Amino acid sequence: MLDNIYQVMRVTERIPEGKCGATLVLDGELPCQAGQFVMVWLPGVEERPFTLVNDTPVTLTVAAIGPLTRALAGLEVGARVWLRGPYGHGFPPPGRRLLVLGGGSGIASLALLARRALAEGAEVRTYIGARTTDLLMLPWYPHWSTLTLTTDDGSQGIHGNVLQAAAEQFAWADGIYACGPEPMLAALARSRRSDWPPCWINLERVMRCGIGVCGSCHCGSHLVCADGPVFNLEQVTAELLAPPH
Amino acid sequence: MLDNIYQVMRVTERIPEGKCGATLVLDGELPCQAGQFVMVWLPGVEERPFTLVNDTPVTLTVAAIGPLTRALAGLEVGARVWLRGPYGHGFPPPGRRLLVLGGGSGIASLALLARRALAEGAEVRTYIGARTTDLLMLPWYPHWSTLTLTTDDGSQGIHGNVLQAAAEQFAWADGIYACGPEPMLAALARSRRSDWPPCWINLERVMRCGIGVCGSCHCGSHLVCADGPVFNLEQVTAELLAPPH
Amino acid sequence: MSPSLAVDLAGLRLANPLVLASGIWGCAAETLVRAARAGAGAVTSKSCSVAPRTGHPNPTVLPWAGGLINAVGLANPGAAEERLILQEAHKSLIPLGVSLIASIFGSTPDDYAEAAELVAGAQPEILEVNISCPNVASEFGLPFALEPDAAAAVTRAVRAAYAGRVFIKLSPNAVNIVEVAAAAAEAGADGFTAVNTLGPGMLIDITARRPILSNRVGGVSGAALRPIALRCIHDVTRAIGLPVIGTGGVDSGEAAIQMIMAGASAVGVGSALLGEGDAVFSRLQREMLTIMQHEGIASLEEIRGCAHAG
Amino acid sequence: MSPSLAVDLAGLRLANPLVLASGIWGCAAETLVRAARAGAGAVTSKSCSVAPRTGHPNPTVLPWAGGLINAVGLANPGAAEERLILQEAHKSLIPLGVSLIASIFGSTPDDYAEAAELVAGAQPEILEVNISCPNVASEFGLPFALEPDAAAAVTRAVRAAYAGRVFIKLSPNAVNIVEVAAAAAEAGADGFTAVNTLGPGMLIDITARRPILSNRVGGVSGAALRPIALRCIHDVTRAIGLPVIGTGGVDSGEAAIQMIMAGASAVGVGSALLGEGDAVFSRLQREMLTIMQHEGIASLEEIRGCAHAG
Ligand SMILES: Cc1cc2nc3c(=O)[nH]c(=O)nc-3n(C[C@H](O)[C@H](O)[C@H](O)COP(=O)(O)OP(=O)(O)OC[C@H]3O[C@@H](n4cnc5c(N)ncnc54)[C@H](O)[C@@H]3O)c2cc1C
Ligand SMILES: Cc1cc2nc3c(=O)[nH]c(=O)nc-3n(C[C@H](O)[C@H](O)[C@H](O)COP(=O)(O)OP(=O)(O)OC[C@H]3O[C@@H](n4cnc5c(N)ncnc54)[C@H](O)[C@@H]3O)c2cc1C
Ligand SMILES: Cc1cc2nc3c(=O)[nH]c(=O)nc-3n(C[C@H](O)[C@H](O)[C@H](O)COP(=O)(O)O)c2cc1C
Ligand SMILES: Cc1cc2nc3c(=O)[nH]c(=O)nc-3n(C[C@H](O)[C@H](O)[C@H](O)COP(=O)(O)O)c2cc1C
Ligand code: FES
Ligand code: FES
Repeated sequence: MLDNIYQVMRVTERIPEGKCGATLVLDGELPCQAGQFVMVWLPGVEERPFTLVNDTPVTLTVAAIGPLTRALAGLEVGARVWLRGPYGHGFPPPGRRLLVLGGGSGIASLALLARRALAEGAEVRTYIGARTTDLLMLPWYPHWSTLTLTTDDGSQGIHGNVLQAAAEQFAWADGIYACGPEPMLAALARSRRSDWPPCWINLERVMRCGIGVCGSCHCGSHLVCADGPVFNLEQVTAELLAPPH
Repeated sequence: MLDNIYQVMRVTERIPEGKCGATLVLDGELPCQAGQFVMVWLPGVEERPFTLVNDTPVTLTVAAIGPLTRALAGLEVGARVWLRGPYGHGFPPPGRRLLVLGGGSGIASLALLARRALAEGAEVRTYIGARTTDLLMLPWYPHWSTLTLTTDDGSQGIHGNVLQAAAEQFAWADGIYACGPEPMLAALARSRRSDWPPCWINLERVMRCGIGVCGSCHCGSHLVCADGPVFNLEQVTAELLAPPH
Repeated sequence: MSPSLAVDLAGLRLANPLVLASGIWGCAAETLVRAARAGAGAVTSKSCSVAPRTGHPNPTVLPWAGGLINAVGLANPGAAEERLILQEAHKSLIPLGVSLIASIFGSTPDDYAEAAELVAGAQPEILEVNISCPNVASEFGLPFALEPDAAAAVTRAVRAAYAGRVFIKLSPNAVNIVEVAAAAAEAGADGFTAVNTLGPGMLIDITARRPILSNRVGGVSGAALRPIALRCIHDVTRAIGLPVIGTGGVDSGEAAIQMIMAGASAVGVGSALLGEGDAVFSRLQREMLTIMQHEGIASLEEIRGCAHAG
Repeated sequence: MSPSLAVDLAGLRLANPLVLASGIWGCAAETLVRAARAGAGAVTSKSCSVAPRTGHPNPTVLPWAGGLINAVGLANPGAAEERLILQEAHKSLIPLGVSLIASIFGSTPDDYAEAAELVAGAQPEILEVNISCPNVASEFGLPFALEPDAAAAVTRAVRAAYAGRVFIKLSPNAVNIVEVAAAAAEAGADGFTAVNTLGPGMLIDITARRPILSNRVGGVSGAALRPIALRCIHDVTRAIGLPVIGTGGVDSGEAAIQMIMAGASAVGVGSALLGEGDAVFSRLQREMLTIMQHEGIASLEEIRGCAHAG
């Protein structure tokens, strides 16, 4: 019996992401659904969940905000990364017209969805927002199809937030896919109208086990790691709109 | 994870075997090679190895010589028996002319071999020996094809032992299959001639684990449970002829 | 007549013996209630202490071939905050008829007593006193559950501070678990949860060349623990006439029945939520009923402790 | 250059670190030699006592989901007879360059000393002193390995009676294994085998409604034991500068390397013979070499105890 807890992979390419962090291409494969995640461990540092931006080869996009993410984003080509997973449930098969809305590093969780949908001939309209230009992630990604950038300070793209910028596309899409800071998702939940197409969102929580045991990632009665991280907006509207306790 | 250590079966039929014991037909199946065995447990009594006389339905022939075998042989229809296995390596596929030699309860280990060979159209000549009539086991078995009985006291069949009685058949057979008391097997090893066909024997040893771990069933460097209980006579000739220590 | 899964646990009636074990799911009211709705007969909250704790850094919980290994380090929001969680949970559990077990721990007997007083306001049906966590040894020294006197001291302090049912959570790592349990019984325990995690154990990643858990070691749970847990429950219930929540590696109806036969009154389920989530509760109920039907067992009381004989 | 598996064990050179563990196969000279030919670097005989013992009735050894559970009850032909077996084995082992480890046990320190003297004639390279069998508690009380003083008393007695290398076999069930090992080291041990079986544990058959083993309980070995064994080896080797044969659940080259990284000098293999027989030795060697090549490890010495750091 092998434990086989982690797979070890090496960085084969490092793509800087403005001031935010980096995208790391690794030398392994982890077949997954778009939206699934891996637990990434750097020995002596930490272990945290990260979306699979691609599964063949495994690709991670990392926003450097704390110890692990700074260490990861600073890795050189050839360095090793330890992964377990993929875990969780990804997005359901998309339709023909995807509206993709991402804020901050959240956009990473939508990349594989967009890539695969595009390869199937779907149309993808992507809106990525950030506070400033330097904090935009994955703007270079070739599979967004049409891409609109927004910045809170107007330093690049449309001045304002993603929801405002994409407002006119809600009627066009046959599926809305969103990820980003929780206030953005709460705003989406608040503005939800009955004539919108289905809305799928990707939640983030602090995780310990990643496999539905410890409970630390709960969002109401949902476990983000095991029931999500992808949820239908209706499933979690109550939690998104509840005051934090 | 289930342990599933034992399968529990019920006795559906009990066939007395003279003064020796009984043959028990159980209500379960345990697909096996002829010559494989099971560990049979009666809670509160003991656990010991027994050859599978048949696998569909599981059938055991028990010589009542000690606590477990007496308890087993006395079971009524409906009683429960606990089994784990099948274990060990059985006989290689036989040829067309089988010479089957059994002494005492050893004959049980040759029954399934004979049955299957007969069903394939092979000819089986069986010699079963015992000290007296009362100790003959499985003489009623319908798959011996031709059967010759021997008793040491001449109370039934040929007066004398199995090896003497079968002497003329060694040239006829394309495979010799023997099981019985170790002195009988040692005699076979001693009389072995280079023009005989391959000889296969079934050894018995006191067993604890039945699965090649504890070492208690060793015969020289062989483990009867895991390497046998069926051996080619050449493999174990040295051990059969060695003085016991 | 179809068999009944109902059991009596220290005077409480549980619709079925399955208890969500402490530290699995139980950090929030909503997840405790979800486990109850999914079929747990009782649910246990994550252990809390007087002072909030952040626990150990990751990796803290890992799956391995034999189950789980964890060193969460008793992360909890503190007993005062926990009381609010327990109160919220209790509101929803009462109409479901599912009992609430509140787990506490501390660093001294007085500390335990204070935690007990803090959660008492939520009126849990059982107060579970975790004296057996192997993952905080570097901070607190060896668990109280390893020593009869230490176990008795904690039990006595909690007993004095708290009027309700007190269950002491025992460790499979005690050299003589019966002596520990006897001391706690003498000091006023109403029952036991047996057992907490085993070890501690260590996992080493050969490419990283180091222990995986940030705490180096962690408690072993799941299938690997089951035979040890069965022995503990058998020995404790054979020696002492108090009810036991038999916990450790239960992942099938067969294993749950084994726990009852070993002498348990109820059966804790933790690691088995891995992979399957709270669906485990209905599956285990189904499997237990199938076994009972097949073996002609009408009630669990009928077989409780039957493995003591012979 | 291809990596080397050779190790030094208390001044002995083993061609590879794999050691046949006591009680597996080792009741006969022929099976010990067979394990050596199959690729063990050293082989350990079944523990023997001054007086012969028949052991417990069956069932005594059972496979379960996490490995094996056994209560053989130290069946052995007695130390005088065992000496003959050891002598016969030694004759064949010497030309193979494989070391012989003779295991003894007893009921008192003097009894151990007498067993040591009896097997000394066979001149085993190592005398292994089994003070940690959990399966004879009803007869002998708790194993000596659970208590530093008891472990020291046995070690001292054997040390006085026996001039060669003395390894003390430790128990994973000690509350503080480092204290036990330190006491034995102080009393003259040359090294340790860590660990013996865990628990004891119990299996219950739900249709028979009773424990399966005739002894009710038995020691747990195999995969379920591995994380506990790793922690024990890590802790003992980090604290004490004596060589350890790391034993418990090794069933892959990866697990063997984990043992070395935890600090072991050699690696015991027991339960893993289940299913695979002595082919396990060549498989484990191959797997270790593959890992070493892949990870750029030239010798096991290079990684021994590397998990202590960090
Ligand atoms: C399913 C899932 C997928 C994720 N995918 C990605 C990804 O692809 N790329 C990426 O960069 N990040 C992703 N994250 C978030 C990532 O796990 C965190 O960025 C990471 O935990 C930060 O680790 P750290 O050790 O660097 O910083 P920490 O020290 O852990 O955190 C720094 C700060 O961020 C806060 N924080 C940490 N984690 C979170 C969180 N999940 N939500 C809100 N605040 C938090 C902390 O409280 C602290 O203030 C994902 C999270 C989840 C749950
Ligand atoms: C592979 C294998 C297949 C077997 N198949 C059958 C079978 O089909 N039918 C059957 O009746 N028996 C069979 N046996 C033998 C059977 O296991 C023994 O008869 C049984 O162990 C006796 O158990 P007991 O508890 O009744 O008596 P015990 O008290 O164990 O034994 C009674 C007496 O027999 C001796 N004895 C026990 N076992 C053996 C043995 N294996 N060899 C020599 N002497 C022994 C004891 O020393 C004692 O003197 C088989 C044995 C093996 C190894
Ligand atoms: C991730 C995790 C966290 C745990 N936290 C606690 C805890 O806070 N308090 C406690 O008493 N037991 C805790 N335990 C132990 C469990 O309650 C239970 O006793 C143990 O896991 C054995 O049961 P199992 O094999 O069904 O998981 C924890 C176990 C796990 C796996
Ligand atoms: C069937 C069996 C018999 C054993 N007998 C002995 C023994 O006589 N003396 C001893 O020191 N250890 C004995 N052990 C323990 C092993 O030597 C070893 O320490 C333990 O099984 C852990 O290693 P493993 O997981 O590789 O089996 C026995 C183990 C088994 C499974
Ligand atoms: S991270 Fe443990 S349950 Fe989700
Ligand atoms: S009976 Fe245990 S090795 Fe054969």
